[in-house]
Amino acid sequence: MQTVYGIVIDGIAYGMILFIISVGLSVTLGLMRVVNLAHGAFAMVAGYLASYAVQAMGVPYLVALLAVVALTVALALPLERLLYRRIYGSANELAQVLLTIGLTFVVVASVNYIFGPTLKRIPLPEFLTGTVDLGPKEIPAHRAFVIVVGVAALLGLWGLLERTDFGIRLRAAVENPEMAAALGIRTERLYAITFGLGVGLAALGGVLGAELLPLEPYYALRYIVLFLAVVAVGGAGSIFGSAAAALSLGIIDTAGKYLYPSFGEFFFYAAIMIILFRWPHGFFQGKSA
Amino acid sequence: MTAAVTKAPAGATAAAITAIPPRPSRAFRDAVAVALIAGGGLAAYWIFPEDLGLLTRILATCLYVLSLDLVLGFCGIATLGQAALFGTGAYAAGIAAVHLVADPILLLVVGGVAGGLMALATGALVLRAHGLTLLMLTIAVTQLLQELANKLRWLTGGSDGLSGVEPDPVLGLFRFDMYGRTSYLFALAVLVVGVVVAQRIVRSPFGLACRGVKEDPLRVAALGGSPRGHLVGMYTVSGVFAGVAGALTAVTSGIVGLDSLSFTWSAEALVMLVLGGAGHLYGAVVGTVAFMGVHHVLASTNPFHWMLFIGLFLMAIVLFAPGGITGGVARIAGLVRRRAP
Amino acid sequence: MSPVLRTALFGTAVGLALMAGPALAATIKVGVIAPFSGPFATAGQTFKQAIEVYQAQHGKTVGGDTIEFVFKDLDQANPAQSKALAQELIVKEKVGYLAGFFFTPDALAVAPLIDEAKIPCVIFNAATSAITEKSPLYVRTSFTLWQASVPLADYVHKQGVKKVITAVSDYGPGIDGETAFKTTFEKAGGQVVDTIRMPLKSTDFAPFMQRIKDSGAEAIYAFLPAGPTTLAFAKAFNDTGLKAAGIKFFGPGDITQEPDLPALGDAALGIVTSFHYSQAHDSAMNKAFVAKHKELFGSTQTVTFTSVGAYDGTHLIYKMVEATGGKSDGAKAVDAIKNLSWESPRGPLKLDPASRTVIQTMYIRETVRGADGLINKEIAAIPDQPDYGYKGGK
Amino acid sequence: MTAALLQVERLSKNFGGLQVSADIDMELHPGDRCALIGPNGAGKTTFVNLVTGVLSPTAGTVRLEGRDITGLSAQARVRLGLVRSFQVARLFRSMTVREHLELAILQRERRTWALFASVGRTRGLAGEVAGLLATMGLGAVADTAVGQLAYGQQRLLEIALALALKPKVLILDEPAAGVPHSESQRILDALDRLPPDLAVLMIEHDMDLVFRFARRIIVLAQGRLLCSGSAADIAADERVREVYLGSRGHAAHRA
Repeated sequence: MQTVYGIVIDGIAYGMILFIISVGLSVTLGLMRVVNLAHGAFAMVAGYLASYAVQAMGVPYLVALLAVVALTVALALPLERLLYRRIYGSANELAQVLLTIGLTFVVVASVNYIFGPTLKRIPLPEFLTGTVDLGPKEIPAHRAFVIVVGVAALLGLWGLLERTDFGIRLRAAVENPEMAAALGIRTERLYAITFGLGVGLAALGGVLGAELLPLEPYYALRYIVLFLAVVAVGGAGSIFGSAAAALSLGIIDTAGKYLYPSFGEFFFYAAIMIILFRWPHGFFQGKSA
Repeated sequence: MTAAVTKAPAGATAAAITAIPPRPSRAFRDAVAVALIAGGGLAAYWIFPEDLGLLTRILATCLYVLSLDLVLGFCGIATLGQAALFGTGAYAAGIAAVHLVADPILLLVVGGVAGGLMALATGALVLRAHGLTLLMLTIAVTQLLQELANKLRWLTGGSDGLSGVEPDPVLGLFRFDMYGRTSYLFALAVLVVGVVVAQRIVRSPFGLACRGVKEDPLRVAALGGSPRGHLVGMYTVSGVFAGVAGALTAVTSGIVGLDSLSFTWSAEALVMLVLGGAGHLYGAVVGTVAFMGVHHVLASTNPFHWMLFIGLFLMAIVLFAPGGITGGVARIAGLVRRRAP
Repeated sequence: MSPVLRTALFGTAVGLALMAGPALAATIKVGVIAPFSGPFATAGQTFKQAIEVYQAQHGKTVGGDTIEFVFKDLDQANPAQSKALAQELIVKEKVGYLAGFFFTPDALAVAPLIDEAKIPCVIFNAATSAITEKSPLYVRTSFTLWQASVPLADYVHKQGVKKVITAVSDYGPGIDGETAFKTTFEKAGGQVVDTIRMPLKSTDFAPFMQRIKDSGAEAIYAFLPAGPTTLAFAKAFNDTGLKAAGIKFFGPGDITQEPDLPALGDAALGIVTSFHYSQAHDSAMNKAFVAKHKELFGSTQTVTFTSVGAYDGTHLIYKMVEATGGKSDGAKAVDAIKNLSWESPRGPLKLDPASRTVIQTMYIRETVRGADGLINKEIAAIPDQPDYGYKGGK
Repeated sequence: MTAALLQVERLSKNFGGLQVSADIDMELHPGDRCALIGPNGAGKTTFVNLVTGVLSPTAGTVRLEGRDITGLSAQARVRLGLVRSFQVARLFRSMTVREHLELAILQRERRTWALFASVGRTRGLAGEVAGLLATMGLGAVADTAVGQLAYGQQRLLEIALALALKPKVLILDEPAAGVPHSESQRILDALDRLPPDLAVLMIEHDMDLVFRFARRIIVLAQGRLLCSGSAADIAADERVREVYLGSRGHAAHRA
């Protein structure tokens, strides 16, 4: 029983990291119809920036976390203007894939040039090291923190997209851009803000997840499949879908590794196949947020 | 309906269209392309006698990328799982070479059959999906096969790679040696045959139907055809090609590694194809030669220089030359032709 | 042919030969395949630096022949690419020796090539026992997992530990380490309660930690290839409270290799490893080696076991060139060094004529805080350890 | 009277609670030239979709040559000779006119699985294509990609494609939709050259075309069969006038 509990807690922590990073991808893919393979690159850049800020400049962890998220968004917005804006729309899928893979390669090469090929860490502050007692199991404080932030991100996003004027306008712009424009909604700005939101989430996940998805230059390529898997299983554009997908995949992966370690990611991908056969459009496509 | 009227091109009359000078026939252009590939291949043999190892890999990769063009360029199936078919062929041929047969041509057959069967089995399952779901399913198939190959260490060598692939001389005459002369010429012959067969298939009634499916599957259904049947059919054909390419790599290199079943290898095929231009077979060859050639030069100094270059290049292709290299060349040629009186 | 003509021709030939002579005999190339980019780039860097240190100490020529090293980058375990690079080195660069090889699969892949080309291959690192069985032309100056794990298992047992769990990366060396440890430990009377094989590309180690915790073992034997993954593993061991729970941590020294120690930080404290080299090893030769390294590269942060593997490997290549007088004769070259004994920065070395792997002293070390940060402090030395795993440990 | 080729009996379709087709009966005989008209929302498209198998009916049957085909897929119906053309030209933009016809003929002959045959050398193909091109007046643009064709020509090709399948029953869904009035004569000419024993059902808004083409007219309103009869009968029918006026005089004559 304690073991099951342990697996579930570890799986949820892992799933939350997947969720925080992937939900940004889900939002841009579902709402803006952009297959953004450079999503992982934004998470990685944020991780490296945080690592530099904390290690070399001595910035406190939480300050660095917030500053880096803002900085990454600031770096990404010009790219939205220069590159992404040209490839919006579902007719451009192949172009989107290639452009964003190209961008990823450039980021990987640049990060390697600037920060070197070795693994980088983001030292954790005192209060995030050590363990937290959660009933039958002690879990690392850092993982508990991740779970809390993940839940906050989930609720915050839901509130933003379902309960605010911004969310309503965004939906309108997605459903019918011309109509939205005619109603005086500035779709370009909406898209830029949404893109920024996606990047910000990637950045948040990149920094928080550095302990589970270690920072190295190939990060951007290595984990993008993972993030795409979450989006596909959850259903593009669905926040709760992404959460459900990330958590279930996180738990399945953790359980598989616990029970049959040498099978590696076999169960992870087997689960994806089975789920996608059952729900070809993901858990929550077209429903709710 | 009134909207449709405005969409109709105004003034495009039949007379204006027939004024374009007749182009050389398809059969003629196909023959020229085959001659160019064979001639270029032989020329490379004399010009770079010390690089035959690399050149052999390029030829086998050409065949692999060609197999992707068959599904992506002629059927419109966006897949990131081509390595699953390539790797299946490579491992099947490798395992057969270690335990059963040593004749290189027979090994290619083994690889082709294995790749085709894998494509048929997985294609029937995954080709119901589209878009991101299809991409994810093809990725998942590849990852599962890779985990399986890693797990079956006793059969596949796991992460150590499957070594001990030592094929007999080709036709009992030409031994595979370290200098790669036999390997190279063998690979060139296989590629040329592969291109000819691929041409034949895309110009066949089957190929025509697949092009129809690519553009509008529902319209094909309205003609009484079965779009999904053709998709699975072409996927299987592509599996045969990818399997032969894998077997060719196994036979000429003497080793099969887990990387032949990797996501990266699938993605690289896509990049090479789009670089060259999808949908007319030659783009696959041009793209592969360009990609691997430049990769060899740049990556030997520092792989990250290579990544920077290819990254910028890909972005430039998307933004400025959507047809890939061959598309770009054709467009320039078109401009020149139009300028000439 | 007239005598005059014959003399003239002969004279020309001799003249040409004399002119060409020094150029022909002058350069012997050694092809080094190792990771110089990517996550394991540090390993390639240590190889290259150690070679330069050796050349700085011993010159670049042997008996009039210049030794030139050609480096090829192979960023990860990729046997097919390894073979392709080796082929290029042999055919195009015309190297007389192959060397390097961080990963086992990469080393295994070149066996048919070195047999066909008849050139020796000196392995600087790859540590699976079976490699040297594949060709008589392999020579290894690193260590094998058997070599490190057998004495460690004895040591762990002598410490009074009864129940151990093993956790290794799921590939050649990991399986070697697991087998070696399990066999030896159980023969000594201990119990291996569970064996975990972790996929090479694992990044999240929490599930394995849970399994370790559930197994009820008093200690863990762990092996992962030196580099990013070991870091994550050791950190997970701490973060999940296993260290606090009093579970002892043993393993081959890859886990606490010197370049990783600063990043590991306090997580490394108390880990006990068995290994053939520690930068802190106390000998004149090691001090000279480390000093020269500092002189050339300004820092000693990267001096580690891969450094001495390359350093001693270079030594063997020099000896083989010397024995063959610069001629290409792989079999003769390997024969000439089969019984060689020499002094290395890590201690006395001797090549085992059967396995062609060095017989060496294994040191049991504990990671402690030294004057300038963390060091691997030698707490016991077990001399003359052969490769127990050669031919399946028979 | 010949036996009916196509028989539709009490065909009904509900979407949720909404009945969009109700108890429609209809018969087509060889050589029929029949038009189906009705105001927007009368359920014409639904009816076509039910007959061709795109939708499955809630109740009722469809028979082709006496055989019940209600449960068959759209593809199977096409293979049996029940063919439709599309309201908005659905063509393969990068393929030439000739390739379209070749594909349709090969499809009809079930030869699209020939992997190694050559399209150019398939026996009888070129001749049949030439015949269709001539019938539809598309010979001059045979080797032009359809993306470059004038819209009227695309409509002609749409009909040619349907003919290439050698149908027994042909359903033309607004064959002149979107075609400028000046060009609709060409369409009518082409329709005049249709095989005489073919049963044709045309759905059309352009009343000029309907009255010149059809020998029998069926009127649908609110998912029900309102009436049917000759052109003259329908023109004189009060109820027809009413439903059209009732829908705010929906343009009976649209250009």
